Amino acid sequence: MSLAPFGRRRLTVTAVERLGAYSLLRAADPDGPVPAPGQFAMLAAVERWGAGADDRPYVPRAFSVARHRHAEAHFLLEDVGPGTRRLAELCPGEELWALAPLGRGFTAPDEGRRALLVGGGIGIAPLAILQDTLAGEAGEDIEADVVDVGRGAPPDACDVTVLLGFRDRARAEGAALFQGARVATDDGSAGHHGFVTELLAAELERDPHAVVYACGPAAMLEGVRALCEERATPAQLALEAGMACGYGACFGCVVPRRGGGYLRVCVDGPVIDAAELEQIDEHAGAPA
Amino acid sequence: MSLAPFGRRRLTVTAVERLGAYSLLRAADPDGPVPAPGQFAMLAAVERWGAGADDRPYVPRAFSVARHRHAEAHFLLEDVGPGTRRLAELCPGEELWALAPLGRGFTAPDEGRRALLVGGGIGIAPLAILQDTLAGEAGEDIEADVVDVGRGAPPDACDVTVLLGFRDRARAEGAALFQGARVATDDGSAGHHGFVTELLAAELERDPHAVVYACGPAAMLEGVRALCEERATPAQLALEAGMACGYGACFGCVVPRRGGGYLRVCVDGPVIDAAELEQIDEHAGAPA
Amino acid sequence: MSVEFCGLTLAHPVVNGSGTFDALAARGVFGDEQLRERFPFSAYVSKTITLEPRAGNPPPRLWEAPAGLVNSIGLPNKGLERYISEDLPQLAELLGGPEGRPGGGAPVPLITNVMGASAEELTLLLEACDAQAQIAAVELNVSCPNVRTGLDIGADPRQLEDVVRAVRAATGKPLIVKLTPNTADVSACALAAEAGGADAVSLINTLRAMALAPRAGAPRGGGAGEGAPWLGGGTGGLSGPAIRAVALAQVAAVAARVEIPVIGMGGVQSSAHAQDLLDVGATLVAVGTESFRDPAAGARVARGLQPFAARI
Amino acid sequence: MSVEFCGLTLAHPVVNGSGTFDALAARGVFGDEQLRERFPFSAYVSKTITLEPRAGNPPPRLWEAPAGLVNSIGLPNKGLERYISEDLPQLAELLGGPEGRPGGGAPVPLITNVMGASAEELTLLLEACDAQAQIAAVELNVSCPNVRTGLDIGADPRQLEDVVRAVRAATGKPLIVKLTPNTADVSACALAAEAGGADAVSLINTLRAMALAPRAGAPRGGGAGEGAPWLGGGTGGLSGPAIRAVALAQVAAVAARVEIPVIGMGGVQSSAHAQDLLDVGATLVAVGTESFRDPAAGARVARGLQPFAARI
Ligand SMILES: Cc1cc2nc3c(=O)[nH]c(=O)nc-3n(C[C@H](O)[C@H](O)[C@H](O)COP(=O)(O)OP(=O)(O)OC[C@H]3O[C@@H](n4cnc5c(N)ncnc54)[C@H](O)[C@@H]3O)c2cc1C
Ligand SMILES: Cc1cc2nc3c(=O)[nH]c(=O)nc-3n(C[C@H](O)[C@H](O)[C@H](O)COP(=O)(O)OP(=O)(O)OC[C@H]3O[C@@H](n4cnc5c(N)ncnc54)[C@H](O)[C@@H]3O)c2cc1C
Ligand SMILES: Cc1cc2nc3c(=O)[nH]c(=O)nc-3n(C[C@H](O)[C@H](O)[C@H](O)COP(=O)(O)O)c2cc1C
Ligand SMILES: Cc1cc2nc3c(=O)[nH]c(=O)nc-3n(C[C@H](O)[C@H](O)[C@H](O)COP(=O)(O)O)c2cc1C
Ligand code: FES
Ligand code: FES
Repeated sequence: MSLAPFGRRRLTVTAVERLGAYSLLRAADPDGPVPAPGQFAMLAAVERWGAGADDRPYVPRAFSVARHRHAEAHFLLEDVGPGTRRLAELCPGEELWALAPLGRGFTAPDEGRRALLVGGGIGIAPLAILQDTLAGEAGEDIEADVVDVGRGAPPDACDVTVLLGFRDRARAEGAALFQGARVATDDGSAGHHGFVTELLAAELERDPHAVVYACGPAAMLEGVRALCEERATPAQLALEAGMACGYGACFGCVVPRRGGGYLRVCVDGPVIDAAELEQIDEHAGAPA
Repeated sequence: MSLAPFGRRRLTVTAVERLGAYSLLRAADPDGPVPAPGQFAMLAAVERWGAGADDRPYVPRAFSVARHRHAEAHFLLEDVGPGTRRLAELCPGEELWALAPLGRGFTAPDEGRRALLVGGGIGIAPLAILQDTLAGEAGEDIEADVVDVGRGAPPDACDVTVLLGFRDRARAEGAALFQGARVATDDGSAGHHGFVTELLAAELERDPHAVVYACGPAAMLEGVRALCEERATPAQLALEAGMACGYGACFGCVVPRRGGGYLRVCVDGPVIDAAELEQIDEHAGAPA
Repeated sequence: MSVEFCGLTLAHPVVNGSGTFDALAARGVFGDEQLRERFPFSAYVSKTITLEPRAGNPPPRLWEAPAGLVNSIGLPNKGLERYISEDLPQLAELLGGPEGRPGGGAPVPLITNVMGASAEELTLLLEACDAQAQIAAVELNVSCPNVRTGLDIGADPRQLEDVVRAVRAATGKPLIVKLTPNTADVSACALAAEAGGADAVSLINTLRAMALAPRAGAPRGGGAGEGAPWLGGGTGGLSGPAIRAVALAQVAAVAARVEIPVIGMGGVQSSAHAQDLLDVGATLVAVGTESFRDPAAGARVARGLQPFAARI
Repeated sequence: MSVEFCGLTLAHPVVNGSGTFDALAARGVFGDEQLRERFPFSAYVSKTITLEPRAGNPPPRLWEAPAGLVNSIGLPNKGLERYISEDLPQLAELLGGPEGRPGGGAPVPLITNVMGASAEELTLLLEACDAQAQIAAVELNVSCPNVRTGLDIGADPRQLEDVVRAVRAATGKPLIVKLTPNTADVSACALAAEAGGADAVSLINTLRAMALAPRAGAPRGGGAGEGAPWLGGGTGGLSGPAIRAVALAQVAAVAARVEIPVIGMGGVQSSAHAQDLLDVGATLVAVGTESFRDPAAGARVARGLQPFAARI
């Protein structure tokens, strides 16, 4: 995984675009190392961080790197509170504090195994850069990731299938970040009417040798974890947790570890092997 | 004096113009009673009040009504900290919380006596509406004030002389709010090179029967007070103090009263008869 | 729907924190009619009254902290005698009294907050309040520093129980003890007040705090004053949103231990904050510093509290 | 220009608050080289270590308050034995030890923070630390609840003095007592620690606080959890800017009474805040929660403190 420069750094916002129910925030990050898929950043607005609902936000907020191209970092945001709202309101030219890249990302599948990317809601963000990487659509930057993800040798573009679940049509527009994703919506307004875990179950029937990469709400992650456990399918789950620091200092971001004790999502994760987890804690997923 | 509607109300900003070193903030106030000269408002931005230096501002800030015409209130701001900065950054269409009009304003001079208005720095603000009123340049709104200020009978436009002191040329541009004001600057960059109290002393020599109305930094107010005391000239001083509420609730805005005890600037003032005060406390003036 | 509190029937559970709303000053600013019609609290708590008049602390008295306010007001008040002779009649005109409320409607009960340096002083204060039909209940402010120890009288449970027991008999009216938050074990203090005969407890008062004069860079910063205490009173008390989470913990701890009703306060700005205090066991909620930002804050908070909405 | 503290010579007066910076985790995130070159503190204070390993509290462990953070971490740590066998060697690589610092430069002294439920436990902890050359000083966290009373051991001066006196002999290294702010009279506690033999005191720790789960309207608000305690640990402690004015008052009160040096902390975000604590008598200042917002915060604060600017 890439090491983060020590200390938060200033990034200049280059664009904030709507993508259905989400916002795509782009910021120039000339000094930032190329992140590995699944790594995240702690972000805060330089100006006016605070003074939102209940005088928040105060601490920075965690966001998966959704893309990193030409020294520009992309983040996909869902407005769920004062921090995400403030960030979504940023204008080009305004500045961000960023501490990144942080955490452990995804690990590439063994040679020849298919990658099943399963995203739910805002949890699709880290899967976008993962698809870029695994499918080998490597822009200059991306190659670095491939080496990283591929544990040494850039894999031949491996076979990647993307399954995305959303609550509604507005959120389903987030699928535009992917090439050839299959979509499910809870309300049937787009794609399969139902849960993305149903699509996953079908895929696993067809190809028991696939490797699963998932990120989304706790309920979805738990569904994925259970499915993969039954079939002994390896699964890498990108978790979430309320965080204050993002680099292991506060011990605030824990999830229960299988067999007792806790893992710090920011340094032991956010991508954690499903085998290390028992039932997914309700707070361990993306905002539902 | 005019009573304030109970509870803060939303005003929409109509304009924020630069006036040399100051900003002139204008806001539509359809429901606001016409203030008497010297009355003030407690203002806060509806959005993003807080998150400035040291996570401030928190409580609203006090501002003299500089003008009130056609249901629009004008405030002159000097950026001295997080509250004034936030207000000066407002854009037309953005909203303010306002509690106004508050406090006791100026009282018109007795028939035939000349009014000497003495302002220092940002302290010139309440003198602008006072000149409008005394000089009888009554727009529709203004008449109400005249009645008020004249204690019953609208005076014939009385003889008004305006003396203004500023630190430098940029601040001296604030004089544009007045008709025919005489200016002094500490650095001699505009008008008389020296203190406005020197102009006042000369005026009082010529016309011992004048009545003085002053607002400005503590040192200037003390100079005015002392001059007038020597000559037994009646003087009305518009004081300042750190305020939390503006309506008598917090007891935070006090200045020492002559003969012991304290006066609440927000309800016993801000305009206080010099005879009620001893030496002006360093905190009782406008930001120097 | 209304709230019962120590035998008083209140329209809703929102009152003011002592010293954060001056009904008579507000009457001058907003006028009798408006204030009477839109009075934001279901009961009115007076600023702390002492036996002798007090001028209060020299300025500056306020410091703005992150999401809070540090005050060093020093309990200015006109003293018991003039409070009774001058203020009570005016309060009766505004809030109504035993004979009902001017212009109709139920009167807004008056809770008089008193402070004394000794049981003797407090007894005199309570006896005087007891004789006034206008006063519905008395709140004892025991956050005042003990003249000898410098500690708040209310900080030591044993001392607190003795004081409350010693003065309890001086009035038949409901006796509310306003606890100090500057203590190791606020629920022990609450139990002590209860054992001493209090009919209710209220908390939290402000947290002891301090500020130094602004430094170079800040307006008027730097120079002589820099690094010296800012407040005329030396130290002060912190209130507002900054103390909300501390208040919630103390109110929850107290409500879990005592049988008597609790008035919870500390950083309440919205109905949700008030609901939090009610959910951990408070019977009433007080709005303090938020009233400085908006005199109608109390009504706004009450309006959002189901099922009282209808009443405001 | 440097600072003397209990016989240690420090490059500047800024250290970390215990439990707010994990040097070994940071080493993994930022790499050994960067962290060693840019280490933000002049001494490194460990998270609280206990005799037995602790998993800590169930999540959620954090609540964001106005200008502050409420945490209920629960002192997770690997226990004394593994701290010594696993962490000390790695800390020596990073910060240097008696034989100097890898890559040159003076070592960053290690202050180990320990907590025990009894004098016996504390004695074992101090003896173990005393045997480790890598450890320069020991900080005693007496903010832990007394198993019987539920109160912080450090909240009662008499109890505190006894504990400190009982354990003092267990180490010849400088002994710092970290006081609890949840007490009626923090300077009495500081004097008690001094009388018991402490070489220094540090304060403030977090203020006891609480939060309820977000209500309908807030994301994930409403529903089952609404109105129930949010933190897995039930209650927590408030830190950050919200407590700065309280910290300044307590540090000033303590520094005015004790002879031994004081480490002041609470809400420090800038050099000006640190200067305030130094001006009221602190010898060192600790940066806590602000490091969560920026791991380099400590260096930023120190850089602005004349005359230490040159040293960072
Ligand atoms: C590794 C990681 C990667 C992430 N990637 C993304 C991403 O790519 N895109 C994205 O949009 N989001 C992402 N998130 C989630 C994102 O960090 C949160 O949505 C964000 O922090 C919410 O902040 P807020 O202020 O907008 O909302 P908040 O008000 O903080 O609400 C967010 C949640 O916090 C809880 N909460 C509510 N009030 C409080 C309080 N006062 N204190 C503590 N908790 C409270 C509630 O459960 C609520 O659902 C990621 C999180 C992690 C840990
Ligand atoms: C009746 C009245 C009328 C006024 N009219 C005007 C007007 O027309 N135009 C105008 O520009 N101003 C006016 N003022 C002054 C104005 O209210 C202040 O300049 C404003 O409140 C400053 O707020 P701020 O946040 O910008 O600055 P602050 O940071 O609040 O600094 C202002 C002063 O407060 C002190 N201070 C610094 N930090 C703190 C702190 N944390 N807590 C408490 N005090 C602190 C310092 O002395 C500083 O000089 C008036 C004041 C009063 C009382
Ligand atoms: C300016 C000010 C003055 C106060 N005066 C008193 C007082 O006279 N008596 C008293 O018991 N409490 C007094 N208090 C404490 C409040 O009643 C309340 O307990 C405290 O402010 C916490 O509530 P809040 O955060 O909503 O303000 C005062 C508080 C402030 C801010
Ligand atoms: C998340 C967190 C964990 C903490 N853990 C400890 C601890 O293990 N031991 C301790 O003595 N203090 C601990 N503290 C208290 C801090 O060291 C410090 O005293 C307090 O946070 C006030 O400083 P601040 O406002 O700068 O954070 C912790 C504080 C926080 C916020
Ligand atoms: S967010 Fe602080 S330890 Fe993980
Ligand atoms: S500002 Fe509150 S009483 Fe004057």
